[in-house]
Amino acid sequence: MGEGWERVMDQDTELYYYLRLVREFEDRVSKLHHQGRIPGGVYSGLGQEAVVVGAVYRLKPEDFIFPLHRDLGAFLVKGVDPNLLMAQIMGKKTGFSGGRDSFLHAGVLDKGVIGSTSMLASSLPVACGAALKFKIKKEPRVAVAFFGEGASSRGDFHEAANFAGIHKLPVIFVCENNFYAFSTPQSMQMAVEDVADRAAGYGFHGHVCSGNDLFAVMRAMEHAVNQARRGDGPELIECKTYRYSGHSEHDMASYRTKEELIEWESRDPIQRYEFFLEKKGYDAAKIIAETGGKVKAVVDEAVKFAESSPEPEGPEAMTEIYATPV
Amino acid sequence: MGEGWERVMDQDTELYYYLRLVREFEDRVSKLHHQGRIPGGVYSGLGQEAVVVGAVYRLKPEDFIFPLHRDLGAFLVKGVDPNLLMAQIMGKKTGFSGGRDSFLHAGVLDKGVIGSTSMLASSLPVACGAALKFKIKKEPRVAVAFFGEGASSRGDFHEAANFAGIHKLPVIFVCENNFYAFSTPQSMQMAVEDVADRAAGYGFHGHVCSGNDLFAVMRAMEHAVNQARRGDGPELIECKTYRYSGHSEHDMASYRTKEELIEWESRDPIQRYEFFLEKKGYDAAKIIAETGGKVKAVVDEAVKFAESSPEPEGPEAMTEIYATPV
Amino acid sequence: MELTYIKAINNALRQAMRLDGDVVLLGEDIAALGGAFLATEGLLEEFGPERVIDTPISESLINGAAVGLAVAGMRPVAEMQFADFIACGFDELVNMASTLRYRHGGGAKCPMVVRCPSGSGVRGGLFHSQNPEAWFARVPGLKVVAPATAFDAKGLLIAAIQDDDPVIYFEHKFLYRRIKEEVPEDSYIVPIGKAALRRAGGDICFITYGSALYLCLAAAEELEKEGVSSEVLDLRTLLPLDRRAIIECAKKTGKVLIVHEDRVTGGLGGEVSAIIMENAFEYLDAPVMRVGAKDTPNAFAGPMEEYILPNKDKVLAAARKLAEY
Amino acid sequence: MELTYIKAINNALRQAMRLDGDVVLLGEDIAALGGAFLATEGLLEEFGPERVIDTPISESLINGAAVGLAVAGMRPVAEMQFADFIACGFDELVNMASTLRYRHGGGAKCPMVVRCPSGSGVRGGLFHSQNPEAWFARVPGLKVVAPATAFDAKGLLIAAIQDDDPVIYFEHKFLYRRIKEEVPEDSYIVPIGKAALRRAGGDICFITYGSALYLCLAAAEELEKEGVSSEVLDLRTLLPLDRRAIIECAKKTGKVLIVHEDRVTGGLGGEVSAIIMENAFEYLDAPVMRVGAKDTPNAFAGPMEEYILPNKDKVLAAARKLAEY
Ligand SMILES: Cc1ncc(C[n+]2csc(CCOP(=O)(O)OP(=O)(O)O)c2C)c(N)n1
Ligand SMILES: Cc1ncc(C[n+]2csc(CCOP(=O)(O)OP(=O)(O)O)c2C)c(N)n1
Ligand SMILES: [Mg+2]
Ligand SMILES: [Mg+2]
Repeated sequence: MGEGWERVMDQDTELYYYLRLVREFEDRVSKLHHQGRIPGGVYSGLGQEAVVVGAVYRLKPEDFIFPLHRDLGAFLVKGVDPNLLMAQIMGKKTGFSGGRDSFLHAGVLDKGVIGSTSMLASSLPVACGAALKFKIKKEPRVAVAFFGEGASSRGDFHEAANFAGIHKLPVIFVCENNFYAFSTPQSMQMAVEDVADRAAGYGFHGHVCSGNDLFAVMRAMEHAVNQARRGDGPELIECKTYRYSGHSEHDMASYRTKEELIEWESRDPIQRYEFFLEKKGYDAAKIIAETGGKVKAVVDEAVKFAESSPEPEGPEAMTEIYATPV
Repeated sequence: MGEGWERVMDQDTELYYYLRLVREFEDRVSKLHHQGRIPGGVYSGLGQEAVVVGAVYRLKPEDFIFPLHRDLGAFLVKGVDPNLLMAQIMGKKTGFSGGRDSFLHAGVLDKGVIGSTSMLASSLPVACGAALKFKIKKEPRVAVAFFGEGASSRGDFHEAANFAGIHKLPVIFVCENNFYAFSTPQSMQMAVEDVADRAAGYGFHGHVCSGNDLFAVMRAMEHAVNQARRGDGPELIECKTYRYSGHSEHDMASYRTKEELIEWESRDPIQRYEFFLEKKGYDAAKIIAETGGKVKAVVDEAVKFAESSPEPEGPEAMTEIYATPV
Repeated sequence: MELTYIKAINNALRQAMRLDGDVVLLGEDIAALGGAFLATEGLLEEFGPERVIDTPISESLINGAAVGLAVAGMRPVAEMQFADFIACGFDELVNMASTLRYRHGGGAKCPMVVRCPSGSGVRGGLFHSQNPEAWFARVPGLKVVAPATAFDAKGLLIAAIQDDDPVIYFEHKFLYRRIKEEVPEDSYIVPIGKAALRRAGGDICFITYGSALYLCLAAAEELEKEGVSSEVLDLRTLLPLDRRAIIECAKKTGKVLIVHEDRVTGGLGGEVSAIIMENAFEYLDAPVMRVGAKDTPNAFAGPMEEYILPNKDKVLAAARKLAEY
Repeated sequence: MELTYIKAINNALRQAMRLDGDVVLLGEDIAALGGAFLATEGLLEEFGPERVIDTPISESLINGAAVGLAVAGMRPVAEMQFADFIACGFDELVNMASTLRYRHGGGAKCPMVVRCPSGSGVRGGLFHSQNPEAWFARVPGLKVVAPATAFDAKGLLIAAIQDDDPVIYFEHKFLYRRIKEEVPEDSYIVPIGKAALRRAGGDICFITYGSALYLCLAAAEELEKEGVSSEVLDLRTLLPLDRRAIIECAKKTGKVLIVHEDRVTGGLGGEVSAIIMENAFEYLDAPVMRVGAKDTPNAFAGPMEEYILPNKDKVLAAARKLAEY
């Protein structure tokens, strides 16, 4: 989170904290959904934690992020209050949208989190607009837009990337390539292996990295963010990763093999990070246990807050449609 | 035009005939527009004749083409009756759309010419659909879609190219890069030099050639068409060319320099072809003179036909909205 | 056989594909998965990947390719995964498909269907609840249908597939598994352009379509007990409207309540009201009234969605007002 | 100073940009060229390329980037080169811009304007003649305006730019250089949401907007000679409608003729008619009638366009029928 964030832990343990927090939060959301305590659609990002943590961790509060449906973790790392996030997901009055929309379509402007619509990739042009503002006003800020390899098929990806290239906008396109879009495998989504290959056609660099390797994502982001802040334009970072769950909580994911899942589970980003802590000489067992307790407490608290929050009143649906109603 | 076309001339002179016919036709349309004898918008393709002649000449009658606003010549080379084309442009009852729409939005299905809308690049998905039909039905036909470098910025280009790549569709994307989209120079349209570079991101080949060199266009097309008919998928052919006139007949093109125009006029595709005829040992002067007479006669006749054709009746506007009105 | 609404759609697709080898399906996740709602379940297995085609996430491509397939001689049925996403493929429908025949002076046709799972009441929030039919029901060259029963779901879909014009087919998610009825096994057609009188009565008339039909039927039953006899007209086709049936209804009862789930402002109700105004003014004993969703996005939270959407009580309250007028 | 409609737009942009450094323009060919209709002529020279931004041919990007600029604190004014092309950037307006504030629970705003040169009567054919306002005038979260005079063109544009919500601004191509009037040099506002009574009278009332205003005014003058006194209400804002003014008009005259250039079916007239039905039924001496374009694409050929579009004679014929009712 960089400046403005109360740094109670050193970076190595803080990163671990976020990885675990995101996983705990995702996991809990899934469970609550299955128990009927969260309504609407839920899209688990379990297994993809290193992407959102790595992409957001070093951003500044004034930077903008544009998360999509599987980027719950991005909200948390950007400093959004877990209580409010859980309330948003439950459609409570205390959520960012006050119950007006579900799950992750809401945003929190003062944390630099801009909400999306469901229409995949439609937030990429919006991210370009924000980045254009940063450029016009000579502010050293960046806009970071997330999207899946499936969303990359939409025309909006193309129009946004093209525009970003022309104006060398301070925008970073983070593609979470988890090889499936709902049931559709990548081979039916595109005829190439790497979405990143498309960046060349827009006049900027496309970088491929392991999305299950936190350091790989962070290094790629560091390079891209510095370049963007310098005014040297956009970058596309493609993070190869995998979602452990189905597309949504309703999806049994029968279109993929158990072997494939196991292969990816053995590349788990959190376990990998735990090896790192160990190799670096930390008392890993202790950190793991302590962090586990901490994130559980945070998520317990969030659930408590959200569940005890009131539902919005029906007529509130008629408010905040306009900033200046006629 | 290949089979089905009455080949009254040998190929060398026939190609010359088409180049001249397109130029004469374009030229006349501009003149008639300035005289107020053609209403609506007119977009001259003067200077770009080698692209449409080269791209269409060897296609078969059953192949489909998808021309855009500057591709008047494509209609002629695909075998559309010049009289009817002129009537279409004048909005007469005898035009393909019977006066319903202007200029080049109309199509002639039995000649394999599918009309576009004004919305640039929106015909590329349609071309993919037609190509998909050819593939499903195992017909050795191709769909050839034209678009400018400006149109390549639209999302539809991306969605179409991506789909064509996945399914290895028999579609050929012919990009007429004339360096301007209305007043917008290529550098403000994209951050790359060649639109063709984008093809790699869709899993097929992008080829750049001189659009003022008829043989270069034909050779590129021959390769792409053969590949497509074999089932080996799409290709993007980018033809670098230049329009001599403004964007439309209303546009003085003050955004470009006289020097640039002269440079391109000195690369004139027709003069270049006349050198070829000479080098090959033809009696070029004779062919030039005879062809000039022929095309003038054809266009004179087209103008006569169109001008003597009736205007549609008002109430005809209410017909052909539906194939099966309720 | 007894079929749910969604199974009737599935059955219609199967029958149409069996009857005509030129019918092909395209959309996101429709092949192996059978679609997000299983509307195309089992069709890949029966007809193979050349006729049940998974597409990338490219709504404009889907709709545009359907036009291309159609003009080349096929009968494509495209699916929007949710009706809401039709906004991403809007141009290909309102400009390309709708004018294809017109631009070709009648020399080409565009027989295609776009299936759109639409509607609220399923806690879908802003972008999985929309009723976008009014955007299309004003575009000449398109036809728009919205079946409310399983029988119509099948018959209108087959009619749409066999029709030579582009048809936007709005199927209602709320009805998918909630209604079930006897549906003929064989292929049959419900004609495009014809409304259905679901109930005859003399005092007031409900004009409705889609899931709102059931609110009207429930209200009509309640009113019956109160001694008010009501008629319920299910429009079924939204473009072109069955003007004759609408006008007849209005003339007969003199009191019309239009009910749809779509928002009131800019919804189809305004058009229907104006048609009655222009053609049955002298017969009206009370103003034509409209009940529909409130003029706000389709909010997510339970109390909000309830507040926004029409329901039996809201319909009944308006109907009573009308009856007493 | 005396300004044409298009010069009034140009002047409004200039004044708004002078007053507020956060106002930026984006669109195709708007910088060096000054736009296809010269609406932005001279603005590049005065404000530089960082505030007058030429875009690629990417309508979705244009509208989406406007949202991004707005949420980041700017006041973008986007231009569609022709209103017809708005279909290519539809989703970013009806889904993204319209719900931005709502999705952020009021914690963000989206002050942006999309200028759309719209309208027929200029031999534009199917795709350079459209009146797409009704697509947007049903989307909560958007505001929609359509000025008919040079004075309003300026005042409504400045109001739209200063408004904190997304405003779709339909300017009529036919009026660009055909009307001219005294327009104040300084910045001023025509309030969004307020209709204007262009003429007062007691026998019948025209409700209209955009270029059709002039047909109504001409018809009203003619009727005057025939002893019929008529009122002309120019809506100016199409979402939200000035319901009070509409209802008042209807109550006062009892006879309303709605006139717009857009097609009748699914046009705004239906909504206006229904509002009157619901709120002034008892006052009506005749059915509210509608005159608009025929239900067909905007055909190109002269006799066709003439046949399709409303004109003074068609308006007059309907008005006489209404007056005699
Ligand atoms: C424009 C649009 N079309 C379809 C959908 C339905 N949909 C929601 S998520 C999804 C798959 C997305 O795949 P991808 O972009 O790879 O992201 P992932 O879910 O794999 O993280 C689809 C098809 C949508 N939300 N928006
Ligand atoms: C979607 C869309 N946006 C804008 C326009 C307006 N327009 C017509 S032609 C043109 C320039 C096209 O440039 P290019 O594609 O390079 O083709 P060229 O005219 O150079 O042949 C523009 C902006 C349009 N027709 N369609
Ligand atoms: Mg994916
Ligand atoms: Mg060009």
